[in-house]
Amino acid sequence: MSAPSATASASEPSFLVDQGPRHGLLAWLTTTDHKRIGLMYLAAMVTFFFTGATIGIFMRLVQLSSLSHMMTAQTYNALFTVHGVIMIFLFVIPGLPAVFGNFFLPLQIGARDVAFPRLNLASWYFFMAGAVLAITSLFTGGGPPDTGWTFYAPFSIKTGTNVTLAVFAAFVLGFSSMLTGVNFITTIHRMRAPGMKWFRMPLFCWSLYATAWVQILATPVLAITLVLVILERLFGIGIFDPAKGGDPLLYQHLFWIYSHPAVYIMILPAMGAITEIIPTFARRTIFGYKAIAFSSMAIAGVGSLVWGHHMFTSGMSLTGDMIFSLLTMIVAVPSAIKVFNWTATLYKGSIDFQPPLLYALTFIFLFCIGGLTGVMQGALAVNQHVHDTYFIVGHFHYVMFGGTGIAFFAALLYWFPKMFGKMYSRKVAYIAWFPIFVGFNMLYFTMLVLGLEGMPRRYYHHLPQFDTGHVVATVGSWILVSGLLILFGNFAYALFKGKKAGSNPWGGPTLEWTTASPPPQENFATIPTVTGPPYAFPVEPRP
Amino acid sequence: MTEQTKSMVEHPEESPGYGTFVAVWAALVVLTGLLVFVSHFGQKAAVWGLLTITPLKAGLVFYFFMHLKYEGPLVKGVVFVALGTLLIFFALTYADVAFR
Amino acid sequence: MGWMVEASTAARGADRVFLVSLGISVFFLVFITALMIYFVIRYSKKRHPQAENIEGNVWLEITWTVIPLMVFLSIFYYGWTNFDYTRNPPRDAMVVNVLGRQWAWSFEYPNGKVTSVLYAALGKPMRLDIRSADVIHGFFVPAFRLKMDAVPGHVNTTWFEPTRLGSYDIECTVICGVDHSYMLSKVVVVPVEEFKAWYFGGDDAPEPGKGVATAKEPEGDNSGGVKGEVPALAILRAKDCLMCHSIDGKPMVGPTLKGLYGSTETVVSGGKERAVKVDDAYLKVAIQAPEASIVKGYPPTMPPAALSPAELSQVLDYIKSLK
Amino acid sequence: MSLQASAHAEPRDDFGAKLGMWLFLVTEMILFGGLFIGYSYMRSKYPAEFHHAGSELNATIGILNTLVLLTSSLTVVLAIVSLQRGEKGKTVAFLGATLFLAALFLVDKGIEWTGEIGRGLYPNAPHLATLPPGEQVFFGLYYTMTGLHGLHVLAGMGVLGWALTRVMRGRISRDHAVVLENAGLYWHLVDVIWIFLLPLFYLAA
Ligand code: HEA
Ligand code: HEA
Ligand code: HEC
Ligand code: CUA
Ligand SMILES: [Cu+2]
Repeated sequence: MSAPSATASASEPSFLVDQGPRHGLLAWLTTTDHKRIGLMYLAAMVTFFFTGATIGIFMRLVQLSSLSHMMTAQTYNALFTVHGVIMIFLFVIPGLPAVFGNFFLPLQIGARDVAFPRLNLASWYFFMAGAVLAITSLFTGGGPPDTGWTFYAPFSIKTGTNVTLAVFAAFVLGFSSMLTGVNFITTIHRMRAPGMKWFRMPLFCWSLYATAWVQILATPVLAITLVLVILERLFGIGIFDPAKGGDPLLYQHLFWIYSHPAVYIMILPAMGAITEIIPTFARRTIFGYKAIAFSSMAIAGVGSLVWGHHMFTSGMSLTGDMIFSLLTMIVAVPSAIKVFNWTATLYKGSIDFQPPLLYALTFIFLFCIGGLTGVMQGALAVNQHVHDTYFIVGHFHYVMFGGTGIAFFAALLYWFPKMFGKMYSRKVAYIAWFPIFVGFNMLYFTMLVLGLEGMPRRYYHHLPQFDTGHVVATVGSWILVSGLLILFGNFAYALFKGKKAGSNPWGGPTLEWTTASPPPQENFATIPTVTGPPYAFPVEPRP
Repeated sequence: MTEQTKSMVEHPEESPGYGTFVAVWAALVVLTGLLVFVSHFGQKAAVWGLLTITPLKAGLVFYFFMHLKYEGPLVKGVVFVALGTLLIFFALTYADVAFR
Repeated sequence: MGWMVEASTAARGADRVFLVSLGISVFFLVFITALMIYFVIRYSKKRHPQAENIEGNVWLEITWTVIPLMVFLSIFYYGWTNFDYTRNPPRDAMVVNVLGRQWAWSFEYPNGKVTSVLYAALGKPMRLDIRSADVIHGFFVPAFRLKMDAVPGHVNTTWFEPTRLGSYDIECTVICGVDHSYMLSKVVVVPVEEFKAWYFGGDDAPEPGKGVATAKEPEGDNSGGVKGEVPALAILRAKDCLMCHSIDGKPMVGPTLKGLYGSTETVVSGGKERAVKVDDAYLKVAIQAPEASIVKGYPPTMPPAALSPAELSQVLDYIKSLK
Repeated sequence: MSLQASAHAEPRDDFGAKLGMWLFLVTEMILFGGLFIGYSYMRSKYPAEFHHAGSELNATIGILNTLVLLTSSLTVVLAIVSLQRGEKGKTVAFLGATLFLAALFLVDKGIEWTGEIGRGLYPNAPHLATLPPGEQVFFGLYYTMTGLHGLHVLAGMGVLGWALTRVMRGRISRDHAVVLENAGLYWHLVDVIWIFLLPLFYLAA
């Protein structure tokens, strides 16, 4: 490897060992170490994911039959709202940047920490505060919100449920996301190791950089929109309330100005993680480094221009419809560029087919389905039919779960040995893949078909003609669950009983693999000096 | 810190004295007066005043009070990106509003 | 799309756009997946021990930027032309005012007839001016590939021209409260003559479409009751009471009206629970100012009913008769 | 381990701190930007009503407050100049003046709001409900935007007050100026936002 040979001396204790004056839980809760904060996010996020997923399973049970009465309609409406809010705001948006970004951004650019370590900890507290508020909103006031995660006015200002608190929770979570963005941009500009030029940065860092910009440029719009909803509910300011001259479409514009870019906050870091995994296991340099780096920035940029594609049937002007549909098509191009470059990176490699690669390729497949359905519904004539049906539900589960979710698993499989110094069972990781893949497609592909047939989303009760499809999907969800349980069981087992992993079990080329597993508190004994590109193969064997 | 980032740190140390800022302040006050004056000539003039004088005032604050004049390209770029983004948000919202 | 009915001119266009974009998508998906699998096998560690470091190729990058761009832009254009069609109603279209409200649709024809099922004549364009009385609803007819939201404060317009006789689902697609998923209705497409007979006929003209596939009547509507009660029942149906109330004892969105009179029940008013005996006075309030006291266990969602005094007394008598 | 801890202390990065502050200001600009989008959306929908409702506001107080805030911006920037010249006494005085002006602004604002609320011009007021819809929206926006701005003034006072105590204790000095500079940046942004609010609401008529 032409890049650094800096190593941490084996004697240094890892960051998992308390080194300050405080010990135990307290040491974790007051830490400013980016790695510990990353792990704290991980713990929180896995919990939220399972909570949200369990709710998803319940929703599937309701849909088993058109006569199902296992819960009231009100409960069902609350469930999909809470499921959406948890999955979006507590899992996929913060997901990769907060966990792997925090942990690996400083390691990959050869820094000791992020630019503002204390702000970083504060972000975690904001995140947890938001989560606590979100949970509180379920049990207080008028009960859990029933508006869907989109909180469309004027329903959200009229319903008696506890929208105010839920929306405030999302506001606090947005704050956390914004501060993380500020932190990462500053870190990337200021903390790169000597010789780490912009085009020597690993592509994961590029994707985080692009994400961070979206975070600070789009999130404030959500914040103010949510504030307006709260004021509307508390004081009746009338901006979204048609009875007072307000306009519900203004709400939709403001909401999607944030929430469309937010989907790229979800997917960009995921793409970044995939970009790390593929060259490592292809044992060759990435194909089209600059194309991938620029396409991240392009997605972030153009992604801010397409929000109107969620409003094609809302009565937006025809000109608006046309412009937003056109821009939607353009934003798909950089994603296509990435897919082609990933595929090309496999060409003439020397492929070591390990679990992370399997999951990464699965990501590409599922993301392509999600992305291509996205393009289809971006076409106006098609959107008019599939908007707010299960086709949309299928689309976004493919991109969010098949995309970001699977990428999250792939990243965990890839970096787990570095984070914990333990290796999981690779065989079990392969075994888990089958039910995940089969169940996933049974569940969500069926949703695409249901949507085409005209099954609207957010329906407690479906018409009898959709029974078959719903049964298939529900069975799929059980298969999926079994796979996920195997996968996470495997991690849990490895955490306690796993074999020790070396500092570079995969032969990875980037800086994080040059330090010990798990890394020492200071990351590197001496700050490395970078002399070459990030994906330089073959990797020199290390002692 | 890399070589290139170091160069960005260097911004002219000799910052201007009290006089410059008082002058800027005076300009701001004059512009405010102008804005108020202009807005007496009906709706149209008020809107034009709003669209021209106000950004000018904001620009003065940014440029001098907030030291943008003395910052390197990075900070200038950050502000530029923010304003550009806002402009785009406006423009695309108007793609809907203006053609209803 | 054999299993999916195309029942309007726009449906055919929309499906064609869909099939074209589906074809393109399947092609690219299969292509990329096959390539990935091939590479993984062909260049596995065993078969290809020494990797080649290829850093990129400008021409390839340009190719796979420009080709997808072209493909995407043509999908856009194709989709746009068909969409534009559904947003520009012909001048001779009949204009029907569609009103969405929690949780029912109603349709007002130019001659003042109001229905809860949309009747349309085969081959005749019909323009819909869609409004909402409360929150946002979505007017969706899958068989027409047609969707338009009902947004309070706005009038959204769309149109269709049915090409097939039959009765098709209308669904609400925007979450609008508890009974969002029950906010259903039908479009009944009938031959022109039948439509005319109903449209120009008097108030007692037979509802069209009885010969066609049966339009699903609102549940609980057993209108074949005793003769003398029919006018009151007609009022209940016309005012959409039957969307939420049954007269056969089955609880729906709201409590059933059967056996209501004279019973004692718990209501919540001003945050406090109290027991009331259902008499005329209570019923009057319950119907005209429903938000004043809410029957325990039900959502506070009943809209105040606009009934004339005469209608009200008819309805009250009718409720009394429902033992 | 103590060695480790000291190794952890990165060299101080003033420019990094300033960059971070600017990025934070970007979020503030966009936050208010969202409101400005809402304002212009509604104004293009109800031009006449906005025109009329604007005349209900007290333009004199608005203009006065503009002058107050502009001056407070000046005093902050002068405080920074004096800090860089090592004139601690002046710095303290300028910051004190800023805080005074900020408080004055809030008092003015309070008087103004009280007046309008007294005339029944506030959200959910029975009188407001009788006005045309566009005017109701105008007042909704007016209270939201000036209220949010007022909160920012309060926050700015907090930050500047804290900076003031640090100047007095010598924690902020010629060589440790970045905290005060950042506090100043924040204050100027609050000023800039007001510069926009003035014509939008008070001079709209
Ligand atoms: C991770 C999240 C994520 C991502 C990445 C995307 C990506 C995309 N999304 Fe999706 N979307 C959501 C999450 C996401 N979306 C969510 C949550 C909703 C619903 C919100 C709600 O209402 O609740 C939604 C809704 C949504 C809608 C609105 C539907 C409606 O309600 O009517 C539309 C419409 O245009 C859309 C389009 C797209 C497009 C064009 C992309 C593109 O970026 C995709 C680009 C990718 C590819 C195109 C695939 C790879 C490319 C190739 C293989 C090249 C070859 C292909 C060709 C040449 C054709 N999305
Ligand atoms: C990343 C995001 C994400 C993920 C991963 C998922 C995962 C799942 N979702 Fe999600 N979904 C959304 C985001 C996501 N969803 C969003 C944003 C909406 C829109 C909400 C709205 O309309 O407002 C939505 C809506 C939505 C609907 C539509 C509701 C409707 O419109 O009527 C349905 C219906 O079936 C559904 C189902 C599921 C299922 C079955 C899973 C499954 O994949 C889950 C898999 C199951 C598991 C992973 C469970 C494994 C473990 C256990 C069961 C054990 C539990 C153990 C402990 C708790 C200790 N989701
Ligand atoms: C959108 C649904 C809906 C419609 C339409 C509706 N109701 Fe109701 N109604 C309810 C609900 C829900 C309740 C129970 C909550 C309450 O008391 O307000 C209710 C309660 C009542 C009650 C009191 C019942 C009791 O048990 O005390 C009466 C009487 C009644 N409705 C009559 C009518 C009449 C007459 C109409 C038509 C003119 C009508 N409703 C239309 C939903 C509806
Ligand atoms: Cu009406 Cu959903
Ligand atoms: Cu989108």
